[in-house]
Amino acid sequence: MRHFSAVSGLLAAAALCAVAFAGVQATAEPTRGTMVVAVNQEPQDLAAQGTYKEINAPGLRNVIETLIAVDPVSGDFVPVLATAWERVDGSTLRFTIREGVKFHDGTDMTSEAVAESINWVWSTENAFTIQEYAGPGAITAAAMDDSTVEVRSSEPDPLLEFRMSLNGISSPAQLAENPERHFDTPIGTGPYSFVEWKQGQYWSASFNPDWWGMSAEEAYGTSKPAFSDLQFVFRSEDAARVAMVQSGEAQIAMFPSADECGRAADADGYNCVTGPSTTYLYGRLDHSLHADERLADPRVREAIFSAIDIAGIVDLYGMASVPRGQLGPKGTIGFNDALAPYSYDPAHAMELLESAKADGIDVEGLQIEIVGRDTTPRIKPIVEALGAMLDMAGISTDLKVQTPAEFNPRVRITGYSNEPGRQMMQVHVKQNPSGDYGLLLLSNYACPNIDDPTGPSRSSVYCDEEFDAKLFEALASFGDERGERMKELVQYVHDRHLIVPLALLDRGHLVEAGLEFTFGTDHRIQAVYVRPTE
Amino acid sequence: MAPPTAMPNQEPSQFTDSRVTSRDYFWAMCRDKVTLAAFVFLALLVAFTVGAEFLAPHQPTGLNLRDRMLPPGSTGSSGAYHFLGTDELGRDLFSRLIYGARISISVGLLGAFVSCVVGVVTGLTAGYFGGLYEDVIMRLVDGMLSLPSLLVALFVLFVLGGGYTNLILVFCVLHWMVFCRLSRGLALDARSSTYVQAAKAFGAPSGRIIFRHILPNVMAPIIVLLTLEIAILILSEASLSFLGFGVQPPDPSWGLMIADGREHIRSAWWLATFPGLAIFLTALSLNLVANWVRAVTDPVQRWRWFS
Amino acid sequence: MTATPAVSVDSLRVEFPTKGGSFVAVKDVRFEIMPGEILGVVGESGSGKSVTSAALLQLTKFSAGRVVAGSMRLVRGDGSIVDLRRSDERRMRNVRGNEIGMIFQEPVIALNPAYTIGWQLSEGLRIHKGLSGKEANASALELLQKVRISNPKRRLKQYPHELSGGMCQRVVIAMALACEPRVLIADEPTTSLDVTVQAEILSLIALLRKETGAAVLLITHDMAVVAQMADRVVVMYRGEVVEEGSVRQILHHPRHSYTRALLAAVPKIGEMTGTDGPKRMKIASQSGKEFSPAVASEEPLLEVRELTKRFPVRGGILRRVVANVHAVECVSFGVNRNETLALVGESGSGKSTVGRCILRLEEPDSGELTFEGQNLLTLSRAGMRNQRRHMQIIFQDPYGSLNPQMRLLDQVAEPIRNYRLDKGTAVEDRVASLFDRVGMPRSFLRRYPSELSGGQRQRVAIARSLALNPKFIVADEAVSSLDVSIQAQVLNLMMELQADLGLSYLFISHDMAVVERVSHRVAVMYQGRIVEIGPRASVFGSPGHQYTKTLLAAVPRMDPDVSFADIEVQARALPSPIRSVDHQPSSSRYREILPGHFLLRNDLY
Amino acid sequence: MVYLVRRTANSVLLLLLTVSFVFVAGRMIGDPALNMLGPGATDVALEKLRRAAGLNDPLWQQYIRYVANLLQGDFGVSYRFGFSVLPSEDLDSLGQPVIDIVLERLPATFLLAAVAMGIAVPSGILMGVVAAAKPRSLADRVVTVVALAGVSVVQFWLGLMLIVFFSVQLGWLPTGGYGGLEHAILPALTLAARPIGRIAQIARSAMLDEMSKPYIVTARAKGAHEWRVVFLHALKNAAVPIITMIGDELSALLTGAILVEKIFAWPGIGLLIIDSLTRSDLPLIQASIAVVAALVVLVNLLVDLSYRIVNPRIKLGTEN
Repeated sequence: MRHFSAVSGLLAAAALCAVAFAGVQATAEPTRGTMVVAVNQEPQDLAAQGTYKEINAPGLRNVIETLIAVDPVSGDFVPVLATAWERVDGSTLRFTIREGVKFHDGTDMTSEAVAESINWVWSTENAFTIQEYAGPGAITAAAMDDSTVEVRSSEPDPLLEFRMSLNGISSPAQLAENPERHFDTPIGTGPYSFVEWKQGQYWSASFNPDWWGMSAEEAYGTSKPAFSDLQFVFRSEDAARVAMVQSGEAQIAMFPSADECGRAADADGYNCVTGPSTTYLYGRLDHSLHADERLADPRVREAIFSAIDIAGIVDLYGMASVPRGQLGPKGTIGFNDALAPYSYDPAHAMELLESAKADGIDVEGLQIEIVGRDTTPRIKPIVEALGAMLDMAGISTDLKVQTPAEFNPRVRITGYSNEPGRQMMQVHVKQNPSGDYGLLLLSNYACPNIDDPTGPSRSSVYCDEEFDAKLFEALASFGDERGERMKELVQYVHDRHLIVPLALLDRGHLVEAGLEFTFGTDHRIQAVYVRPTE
Repeated sequence: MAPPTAMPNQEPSQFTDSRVTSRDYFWAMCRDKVTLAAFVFLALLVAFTVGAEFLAPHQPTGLNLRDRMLPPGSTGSSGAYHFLGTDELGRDLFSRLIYGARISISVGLLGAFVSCVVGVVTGLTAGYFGGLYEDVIMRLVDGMLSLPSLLVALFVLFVLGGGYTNLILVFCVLHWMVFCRLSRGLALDARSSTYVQAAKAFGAPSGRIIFRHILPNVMAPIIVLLTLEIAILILSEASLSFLGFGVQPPDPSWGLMIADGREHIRSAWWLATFPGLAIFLTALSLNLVANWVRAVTDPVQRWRWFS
Repeated sequence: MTATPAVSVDSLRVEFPTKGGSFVAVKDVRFEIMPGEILGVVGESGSGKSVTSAALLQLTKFSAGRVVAGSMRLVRGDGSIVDLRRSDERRMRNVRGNEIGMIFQEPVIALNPAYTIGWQLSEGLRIHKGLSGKEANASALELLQKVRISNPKRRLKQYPHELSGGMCQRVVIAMALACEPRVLIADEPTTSLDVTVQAEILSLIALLRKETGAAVLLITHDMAVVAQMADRVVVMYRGEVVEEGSVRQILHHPRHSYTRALLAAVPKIGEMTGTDGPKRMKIASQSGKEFSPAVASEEPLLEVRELTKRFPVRGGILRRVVANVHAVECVSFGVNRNETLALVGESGSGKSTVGRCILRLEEPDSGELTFEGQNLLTLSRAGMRNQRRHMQIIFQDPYGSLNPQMRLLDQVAEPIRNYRLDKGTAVEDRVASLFDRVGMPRSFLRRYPSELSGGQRQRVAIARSLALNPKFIVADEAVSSLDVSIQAQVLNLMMELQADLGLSYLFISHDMAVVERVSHRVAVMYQGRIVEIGPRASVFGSPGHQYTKTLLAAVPRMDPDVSFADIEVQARALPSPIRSVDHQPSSSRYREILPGHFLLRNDLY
Repeated sequence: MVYLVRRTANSVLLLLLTVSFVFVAGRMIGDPALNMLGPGATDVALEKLRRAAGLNDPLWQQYIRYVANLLQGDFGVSYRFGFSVLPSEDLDSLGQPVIDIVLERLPATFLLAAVAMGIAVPSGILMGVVAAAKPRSLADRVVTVVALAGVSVVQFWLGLMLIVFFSVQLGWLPTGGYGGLEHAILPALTLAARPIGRIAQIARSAMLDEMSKPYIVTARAKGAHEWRVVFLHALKNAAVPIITMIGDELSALLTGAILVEKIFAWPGIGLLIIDSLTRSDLPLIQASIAVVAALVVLVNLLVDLSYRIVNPRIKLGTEN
């Protein structure tokens, strides 16, 4: 493999010389061959809407770009395909579109094209999975003039900028001519254009010499692509991805275990680059709906929480930090500084259980089912550790790691409403890229509404009208007021022991030595941020 | 019709045709070091499996996050000695191997044994009685045998969900045919053999002929197959557990332990290596024993073992 | 006779390693064979005769046997003399097939089933003479013509399984002759063949000896074969040569007691001429008791009428019956009380099937079986089970008919237990007395079959069949697999039991000489039918059917003056017993040629 | 011919039963629509998919439709490839036909099976023959233990060990993935362990059987060299059980390479099956199992036919 990349590197170098003699912008051309990235799973599809969720389509942002993006360091929005944007009102944003940008199919990125693309992605008719980040209203876009696009939400939406950082802009010409190909042949504006998707193996893209970023001086365009080609190789085995970097077959491996990341420091040939992510690990304990009534007792819930050594879990998971008694990291709008991590106190847990028992609650009969989905990384030791912890506090458990086929229906109210009263703690990994508590509270704590097809809180097991009322007020508010309201709600759910935050996950990648890797906008792997060290 | 005057190279078996006693078997085994080692290994394994509570130095489940992934031969924070090190939850690997043996081996034993009973009963009766009954049974057996068994097991477990009981159930459903086919063939041979004809002529009822006359005479190949099947099922258990369709955590099955350890194959090599070795040695020992039983009960080559 | 023998063996000793140390299979054997001479080596199983021949070609080493002493000198084609014992493998390969040819006991399995006859025939030529494929093929054809095989050209392309046993033996002989060896070893060349085929093969060997002038080492257990074939005879017993001499000398003036005993134990065809009933063998009976064989009564016990048994052949997509093997076709006979009816015939004649049908071990397709006035075929399962008490069977194979996993006591006791005739220790007592009856020591009661010799096993089998006090016993080739001396003892035992207990036998056998000795009446079977039936003296004395005549002519006689080369046995391919489904054979019609002596009138050919 | 017709008819029936079983069993679990789109999918998207895929119809209707399509060679379209979201309700135009997906994966599996068998068959036969030539000799013991080790090893574990040693430590071979022959070596070696062992075992015992048969003595008595006796005379007769075993192992390779393909990320049919299981892509599961079962049937048929070539005694069925 090494051998081959060397060969293609030579070829690239030769091409470079030729170009240099031709006297064209030689310095902008990629100097390296193929960058192979070992990713943990094959995308479900490569549709433009997939840019919102890296887990679905790793690397897609190299092909399809968004209007704006979140700076990984400052957390601010930065321009990408839009050069400027402004709030018209609570429900409207106006974007100024970058000029001279072309899609990979050669068509121009006009304001109409952008509007059409946005409408496609957010269409409630299409009901793409991006709807999980939909706001209170329906999003539509319209071209105002050649360089201006207005995006409007049917309800006031404080997070509209965030939502616009999610949606990829792809060629509307493709949608018109060849709509099926939209899902497996992405046509965007990015530094790399899509080449092929070998199912079961990899998908690849090659450098786009017409990329607008080659001449643009602002946004992430300041950094130029160093590789002529990208290849995203699907390896579900963790060890296999690590081995690919170790053997030089891949330049980057996603999601190494903490151990492997730790070993990278001592190893020749590769390093581990870590950075914070917006991903969190939590245990969702059944509450109001279809739950065993014993779980309604606050002492039982607190006992369960106290029995869990969260620091231990974080240590076990590795590359993670202990959450401060809440699901979001510091800096999130609504972060409650007053909260401390849930304390680990098995003795206290036992006392609480004793007291509950004294009140006639059948504590002995309690058996918490701890369930994880087998596609979640490192889920087995986590589930086993949780089980052991509860066992040590005298709470019996039933551990399960299930396939998505078994697990998924049990997550959603429509699925689990068939089950008898449960006493289950589901262990999930979720992302909150918005930097705001709103979505997080809505999806995890609001009453799930079976009848609302696009309702975002379908995976909640908590239903509390008082909380919901406050939440919707908070969601509609802006600025500091928003932060305060959220803070209060965070405290509210914390005290009720609804969801135990287990870890805030860091993100790490193994990177071949000699490459300098920085997390791209929105923490994505973007080839423009991978550069050979001098 | 002709006197069986032996060809020269069969002659020796005639000379040693006196009865082989259990003592002969014992000495034949002792002379064969490899088989002896296999027997000793299996005996130890059984002892550990039965007496896991007394012989395992530590609890197989639980949690000790301070002593995570200690290498073999380390001493934990509480002073406990970990012969084979600890796993990522700080549990003693050796103890888990011992308790894991209980699960892996009981899956293999139960699965193989139940399949054996079902298969042998149907096979012997089908071979002995013949007719439509045999046709139906053998059609079923041939059909099921031509199915890709791992795949079907995978699919059935995918539908039913994994777990100890389901695993054994699936193994029985997918493995009885092997015994059935073998014992049907043996019964077919035996049916036309003279001693069965004789038993028939002397008024023995069918049940007695099948289970008192035929069964003891065909026991050797069945035992060989049973031993091999135990090994095969232990391996299958490992595969299915590895894919997440087998035994569920926190039960320490060997397959699961490899699956858990593979993520740390480089940082904590012992996690995947020892369970893998345990399965390998168990399967190897079972195979060696089966091989030996086959050799010493085979009329053509047994003489070599007693000379 | 030239001065130098083609082969001379001296002080030969062959050992095999066993768990109890070395087993000496052959010791101190010496003999010589002159060119053009046939040396007969005769002996019972375990006498070391086959090992001796294998040792000559150093084939024993492939089965761990070691030639530990002696010399085996061979005169080679170029006149040089080599000691085969001291020859290396390379030289041995040159000798094998090239200078010494070998013919084997079971021709069908001595040929490689995976190659054509032509390939196997020419292999020796390709190895030793370096012939090309074409030349070798031509020679192969020539060889097949030499052994007088029918349709030789076609045979070249056929596989062994497509040929009958006799034809296979011709091929094996042709193979042995391929390189024109100076010595031919024939190891029991006809033992597995039917008697008519045996005659053909033996006369072929005799003829070829004349044609090629090769020295022949003929190994056999059959005294009569030796008598008619050999020039000189070596008698072996337990690995040693007990006597050597010219064939006449051995036959007429045996010196060694073993030779004498052996000769006495052989039933000789024709020696019963002039007697009516059976006669005991002239050997010392084991119990020491003298007896005179039973005289048959006139009272019928078993009546078989138009018995027919066909085995279906299935085929086609739906596995329908597409043809039938007509195993037994319209067979009728009766057996009287205290009588022995012999059923003789060659392999495939259906004689065993008749026996098994009578006991309903095989369900007959049609016919009538009357036993003591009871129609057996209309009996229910339970009824039949009850009847089986009175009808028993002794099988050919004493190794197979006893369950190797059960003690002898339990095996003999089993019928008693099955019918609940006795209980507890009474069963054991009864078994013990049965053991006494068949001359088995009681100490064997708790042993297993593998600890017994063939003769002992057959005695136990007889004891078991007597356990229920039957009136009628089917003896299906009951003595065929026993050595002659043992055979004589068992025959005497059977006759004695008949005299004492009033048994009736259906004595199924292929051996005309034995049949002549033991039976009151004889039925000859051919192609599933009885072609001739009548009193023994009448059938043997004046055979009426062509087949019976052929059969009798083919039996080797204990007479060196009758050479096989002179016997004209016409070879006839057996018509296939497989017939289409709608084939309806005519029923058997007989004509009485002498009192009680019937001949089949149907045309079978 | 008659035999072939009967075998094929039986096989087709068996395949149909298998597919039906998979179909019915597959519908008994979970909600295919939800599994396809994931727990984050909206109910609108789910409902749309259910409607389009006919998942709301009674099971028997779905089954009849399925079988009817199947008989025309139409296995349906994948739930997975092409859409996780539903732009139109015309599924056939959107989804990739599952049979195409499965067939696309076959070459990879074939390549792997071919390389593995290419390693296993010659070495297994050679080992078995060498062992049988001198029973209980040192060579025999070594072969026996090596062969038993081959069948006793846990395949995926062996694969892991090979990766660690050859790819990571020594860096000689790629860790996995699909490409040239060098990619196939490690997975093929892993897969070959078991067939080597089993072929060596069966070759040994079949050769032992054959070597004790009378025709071997005949061949020796003809003066044939021992290698001629072993390789020309005995081996051809021992071929039937060996071929049977090769057939069995080939079937196992075609179907049982799931774990090895997963470990080495080899995009064969095994990986496809495990992927389609995790994603509950029922049409794909059905098609893969059907294709794999068909392959097994085909292998068995080929094995049967080859018997006839090596062994003239064997007639297929009882035609006459």
